[in-house]
Amino acid sequence: MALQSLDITRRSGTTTPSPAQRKTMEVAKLIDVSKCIGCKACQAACMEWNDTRDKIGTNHGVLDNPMDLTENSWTVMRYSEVETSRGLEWLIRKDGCMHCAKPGCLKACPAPGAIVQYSNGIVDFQEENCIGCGYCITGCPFNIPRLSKKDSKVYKCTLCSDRVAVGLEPACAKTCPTGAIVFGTKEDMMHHAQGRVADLKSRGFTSAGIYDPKGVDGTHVFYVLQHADTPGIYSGLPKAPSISGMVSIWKGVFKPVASFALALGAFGAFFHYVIKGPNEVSKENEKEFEDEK
Amino acid sequence: MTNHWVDIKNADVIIVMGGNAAEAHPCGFKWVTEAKAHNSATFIVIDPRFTRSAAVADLYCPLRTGTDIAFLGGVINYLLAHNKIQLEYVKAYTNASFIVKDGYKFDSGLFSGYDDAKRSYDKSTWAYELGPDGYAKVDETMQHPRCVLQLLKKHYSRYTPEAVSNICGTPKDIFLKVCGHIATTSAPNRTLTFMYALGWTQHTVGSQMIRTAAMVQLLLGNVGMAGGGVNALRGHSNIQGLTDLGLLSNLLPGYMSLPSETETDYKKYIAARAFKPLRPGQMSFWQNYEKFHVSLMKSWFGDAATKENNWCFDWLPKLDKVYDVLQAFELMHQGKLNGYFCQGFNPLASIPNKAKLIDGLSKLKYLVIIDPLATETSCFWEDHGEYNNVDPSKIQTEVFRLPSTCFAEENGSLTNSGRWMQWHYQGAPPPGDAKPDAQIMAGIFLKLRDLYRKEGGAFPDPILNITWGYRIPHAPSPEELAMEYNGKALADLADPTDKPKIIKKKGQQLDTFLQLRDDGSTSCGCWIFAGAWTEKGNMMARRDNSDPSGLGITLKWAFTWPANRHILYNRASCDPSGKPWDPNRKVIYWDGSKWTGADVPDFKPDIAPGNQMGPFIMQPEGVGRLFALDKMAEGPFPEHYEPFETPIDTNPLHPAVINNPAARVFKDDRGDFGTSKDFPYAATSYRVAEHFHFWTKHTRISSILQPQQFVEIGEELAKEKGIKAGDMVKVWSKRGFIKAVAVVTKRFKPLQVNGKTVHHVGIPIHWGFKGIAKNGYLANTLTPFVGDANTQTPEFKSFLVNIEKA
Amino acid sequence: MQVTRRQFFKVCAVGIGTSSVAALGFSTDALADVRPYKLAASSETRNTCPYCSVSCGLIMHSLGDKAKNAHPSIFHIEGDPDHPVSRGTLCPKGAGLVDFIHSPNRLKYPEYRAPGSKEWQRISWDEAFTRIAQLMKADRDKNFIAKNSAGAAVNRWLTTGFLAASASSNESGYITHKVVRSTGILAFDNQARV
Amino acid sequence: MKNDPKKLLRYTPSERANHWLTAITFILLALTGLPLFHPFFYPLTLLFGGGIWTRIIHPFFGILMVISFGIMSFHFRQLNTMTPADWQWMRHLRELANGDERNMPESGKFNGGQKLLFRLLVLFMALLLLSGIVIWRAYFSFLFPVWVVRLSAVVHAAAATVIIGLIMFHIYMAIWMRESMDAMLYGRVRRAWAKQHHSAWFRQVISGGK
Repeated sequence: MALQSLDITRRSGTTTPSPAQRKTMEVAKLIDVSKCIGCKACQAACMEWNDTRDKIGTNHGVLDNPMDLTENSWTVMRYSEVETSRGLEWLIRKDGCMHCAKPGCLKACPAPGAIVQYSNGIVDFQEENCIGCGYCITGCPFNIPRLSKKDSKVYKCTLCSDRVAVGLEPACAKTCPTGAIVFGTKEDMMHHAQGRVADLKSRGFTSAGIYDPKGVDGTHVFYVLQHADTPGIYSGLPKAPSISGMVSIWKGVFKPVASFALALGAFGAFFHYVIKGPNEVSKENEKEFEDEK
Repeated sequence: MTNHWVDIKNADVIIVMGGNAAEAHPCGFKWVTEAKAHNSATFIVIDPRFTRSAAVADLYCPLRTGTDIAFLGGVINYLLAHNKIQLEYVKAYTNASFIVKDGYKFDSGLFSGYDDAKRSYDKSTWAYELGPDGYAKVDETMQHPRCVLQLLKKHYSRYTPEAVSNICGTPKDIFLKVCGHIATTSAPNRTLTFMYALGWTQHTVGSQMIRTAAMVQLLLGNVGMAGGGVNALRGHSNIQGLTDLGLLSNLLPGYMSLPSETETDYKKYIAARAFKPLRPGQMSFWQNYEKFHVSLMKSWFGDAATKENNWCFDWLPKLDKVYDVLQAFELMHQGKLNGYFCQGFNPLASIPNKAKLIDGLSKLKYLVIIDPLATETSCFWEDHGEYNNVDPSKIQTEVFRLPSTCFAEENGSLTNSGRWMQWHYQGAPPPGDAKPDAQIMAGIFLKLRDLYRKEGGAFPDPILNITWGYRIPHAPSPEELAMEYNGKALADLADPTDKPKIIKKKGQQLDTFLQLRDDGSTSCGCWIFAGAWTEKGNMMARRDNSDPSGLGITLKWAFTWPANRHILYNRASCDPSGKPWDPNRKVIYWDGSKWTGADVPDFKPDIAPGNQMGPFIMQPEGVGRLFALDKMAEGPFPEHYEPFETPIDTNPLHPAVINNPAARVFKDDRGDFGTSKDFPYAATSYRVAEHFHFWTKHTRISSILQPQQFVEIGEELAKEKGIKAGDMVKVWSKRGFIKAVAVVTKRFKPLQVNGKTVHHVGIPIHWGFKGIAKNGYLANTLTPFVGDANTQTPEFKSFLVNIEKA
Repeated sequence: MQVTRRQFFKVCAVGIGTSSVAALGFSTDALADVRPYKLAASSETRNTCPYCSVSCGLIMHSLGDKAKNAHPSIFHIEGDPDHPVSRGTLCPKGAGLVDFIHSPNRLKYPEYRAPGSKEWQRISWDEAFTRIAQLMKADRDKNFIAKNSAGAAVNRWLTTGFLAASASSNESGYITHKVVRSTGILAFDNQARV
Repeated sequence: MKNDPKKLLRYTPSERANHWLTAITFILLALTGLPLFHPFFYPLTLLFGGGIWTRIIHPFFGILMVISFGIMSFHFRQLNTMTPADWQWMRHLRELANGDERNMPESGKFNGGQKLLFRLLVLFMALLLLSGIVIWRAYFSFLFPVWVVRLSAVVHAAAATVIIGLIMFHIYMAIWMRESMDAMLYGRVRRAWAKQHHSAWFRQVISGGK
């Protein structure tokens, strides 16, 4: 039986608190899109470290490949050619799990412990507890988790929880040739990001900024964008992501309300029976059909 | 590289041109992003295509493929016209003030001395005017009409911004913006670095493109400076080392050269290479040529090399011409080559005009492949349908395929672009029966030597006498070989300045090439590598990465040739009085008694400032050459010539001389060149970030990341041709066709050139008919069989194609 | 009828009971666990990336501790953080190097293709070396040029050529040059040009 | 005697089988669905071999139930049209709840409450089916945009809650109204019961109609 190896902030499918007395350092991975050359080293390192291999596909008329996240590709580069006032810009965004502080996947997950959030901020899937319902996909504001056809488990970036647990940086951050991906404490990364934004502003990117969406209480993978006012131009990065209202109702208020209502109904019936008694055939009718008894 | 990878972080302006470092050298490219982030550097990409390097550039500047000389010539014109040169540097450290011989001329595209029949120049007028003392004449005022600066001004005055824009298709305002950025580095405390690769070399004027950049750097005073220089980003992990070791038709190790058949006299052979100073007080380091040469011959032939037999001079083959790879395949094509070896080289994919190559290989009697992978060349005789349509039963070539180890399975050193020789170690045994290259060479050689011993035969002497003292003769160890090329004392060596003192005992490893002798008392397999394995052990395996100056100079990491020097010509980083031009980049300095500093001085350590010795110690005149003398095949000043397949059918500068008059071109191949009438689009071939040449199509991860062959075209051309992204298209040149998926992009824009709209077609090279990625066509089906005049490098970067939906 | 009703209640009770028992017996899985760190005791070997000339530092991790009976096989490669140029980074090609080592297209045995044949046949190293040496010698003895038309000693062999590697070590390159030049070959080149 | 011929045939064997198939699948659906809805119920998955099996079989039970319920509702569709008399009947619910049936208007084979329940069940079954297909991740979810899936998840949970409530009511009524269960268990009811609760139907049967 495996042991608890990290301290836990949240655990899916669990209504009681998880052991969370110890507070580890909050970590974060910063992706500086303005430094990204789209070389896909992160994709390669991710596959290599995690021992996943996607299928060898085909070219679809773009440089993106694999075309989308899969159970084997936990990160992909998304390329968009955008004409701005500065001329042509090639905006290349590394897509993958954002490790939200308030994870929609975890909220939606019904299986106890299939998704956990460690106190260092990593949101990790525990495939052995995963039941394959795919609710996390419904719950994720960034469309990240992917269900494997082979084993009906969902997979996504672990932020190399196995490496971080022993004090190392994630494989993608280590390998990134240009330093577009950096890793450290969330505080340090925020400081680094602010420096980058200042540099970008000095180079005329007046709307450069940090993408650390408040709708999910911030993320542990966050971006520096040259055009933070229009995240949508980065291959559809959502402008103000948050856990969908639907998901909040479904896995939030509705859960206790519905359970309570049903319980109330059951109790109501019981008390009705006790107070009013059963509805039996009347004496007159019994008399009329005495032969039946 | 004159400088090295980490040094790029010191630059103020970085230009990637004739290369695409972000894709081909991503980890070296990090020093560009570092310079941007920590040195406020401006980063400019000049390329026909908006590359992944351009994705992070401050300024992207388009130009038509093959027009880099026009562009950089325009830059030279701009710098001279706006007086944005580092005048003091130019005066003291270049040949700007030297007076050129009367008779030198440039007219309508040709320099003086051209011989149309031979397609080459008589270069006798491309020389300095010498004084009675044998030294070159100079005019310190640089006003003499025949001084280099004035000739330079005159030559490039034609390269106006309008002319540049007309030839290159670069919008004039962007060109001027680039010039403005470049001009800022004429200040002594600002540097520019050029990063280039095969985007410059693979043209019929490739060497001259590089020279033009070097001239710009000399004018700006950026050579020898930290964050400056002209930096070749070599393509393969040890192509630097293999070049250093001289594995080329006409070279010997350490940039020494083989004698030609007219040089059968040993003394004359040496004299022609041991350049005497052209100015007083110059080091002219090649004066030591004989020491290096004799030590090499002692290393190869041991006791058989004696003073009496001129150190086996006769045993060296003599050249009648250069047998570069284009020449070799031409001979093959003519049926004049019987045997061919390919060691870790896949020429069927790497040499132009695949049809000609298949024809040549089919005429061989035997072909020996030494490779870790199943290459296309080894399988040239296999029928792979549309990708390789041949009939094996008609191919009579015997083919041997010998499995070699890969990097992970052997010890040894590789030399990177920055000339760092780094040692690596075996991590696992090779698969199956694979052997290291050295053992395969030993295996073949020992059998051959046995046969000559037993049977005799044609001139067996060099084969029988080659030194082979390896502990296990059939398995020479990398360590033994490294010690051999480093060199050792064959007798006790006395200190030349302090005679009785012995600096090296017989048998000891040498510390530096300065210890080499021309009397046969030292051996050294490659003089520039001396110092790599000394009595202290393997210097290439050193792992102290400390960088005391903060300039990225890590002298205790591995071994950097020459003499562990990181920045070449670093004497030029100080002014003539010995003070660094920029106090913040103190690479070396004069401390009152000697040269010292963060780097190993590229200078005689005890020559005080004010002495006449110039910083370019390899040159007989001690200064950098704006005027190349007779060193280049097509002229002392780079001139814009069109690619052999040009989309505009003319040269706007001189319509009578369209392309390089001295380029490597064979008669038969001229018929295979297309014109813009049938092939209207300018094509260029290149690598992409996900793949390495033709290797990674054999590896799963790389094949996943970019699985299938594609070509890139701009949206405008796609619209014209009715091609949508993802369509299969056929691209063909006069030499053949390929089919690939179309990537339609905004990153290729049509250019207005000489009154004509020119579209580019981009052709990544990585696919073939062997591998685990999707099979594809070898891109060299399309490319023309024509090469640079100096290096014979094929023109892969500029040719003509047509395209349509398949 | 009363019985029926009682039975019905019984069924309900059993149902609730069963589920409660299930609840009580609900196994306590680990709260959470990360994948075990796979490099904990692997053997490390320093190497250099064989692709481009940046020459990034590598750390190769192999199976086993290099004991006599443990056969090493490299299962993971990552950047060497001490390397002054690469500082631990690797590009997409370098990051996938482990798949190069284990490529299904690695050659394992010497092979021979006879003239006109459609297939490879496996041969021994000794057969390969012997046959190649014989072919070389036959060609060299027949076509070696000792003197040119002007009578000068040129000692060259022009009918066999050699293309050298671009990624083999300096040591391999050195011995290759030494051997090739001793035979008089001039059609000698490497990938520097292309 | 359970099958006293004097008793009236209320449900044929196939009708009963159909009902109980629906009922059993419904229970199984509730037991497999609730654990996916609220962690409180998650231990119920152990009845089905764990969470994964629970997730796998739930939608297949759903299909079975929909088929079974579909046949049943098609079969009873004409008996479940609301008439003015049924609406009249509905107005006396309070009296009925207090056990006072004296003033209840006559009802046929099914009373107004049963008919209304039937209609609600049809409605919510349809919602469950449609939303269930959308959130059936293994085969269908990828065909829909995420907002549809999210909406469906809410609809499915809500419809399930409602329908569980309705069925709890249905079961309670069967228990509360003594002898009702016999009809569905054994097929026949006493005439006295029939006359009391479904007098119109009673007369119809006695008079020889079916």
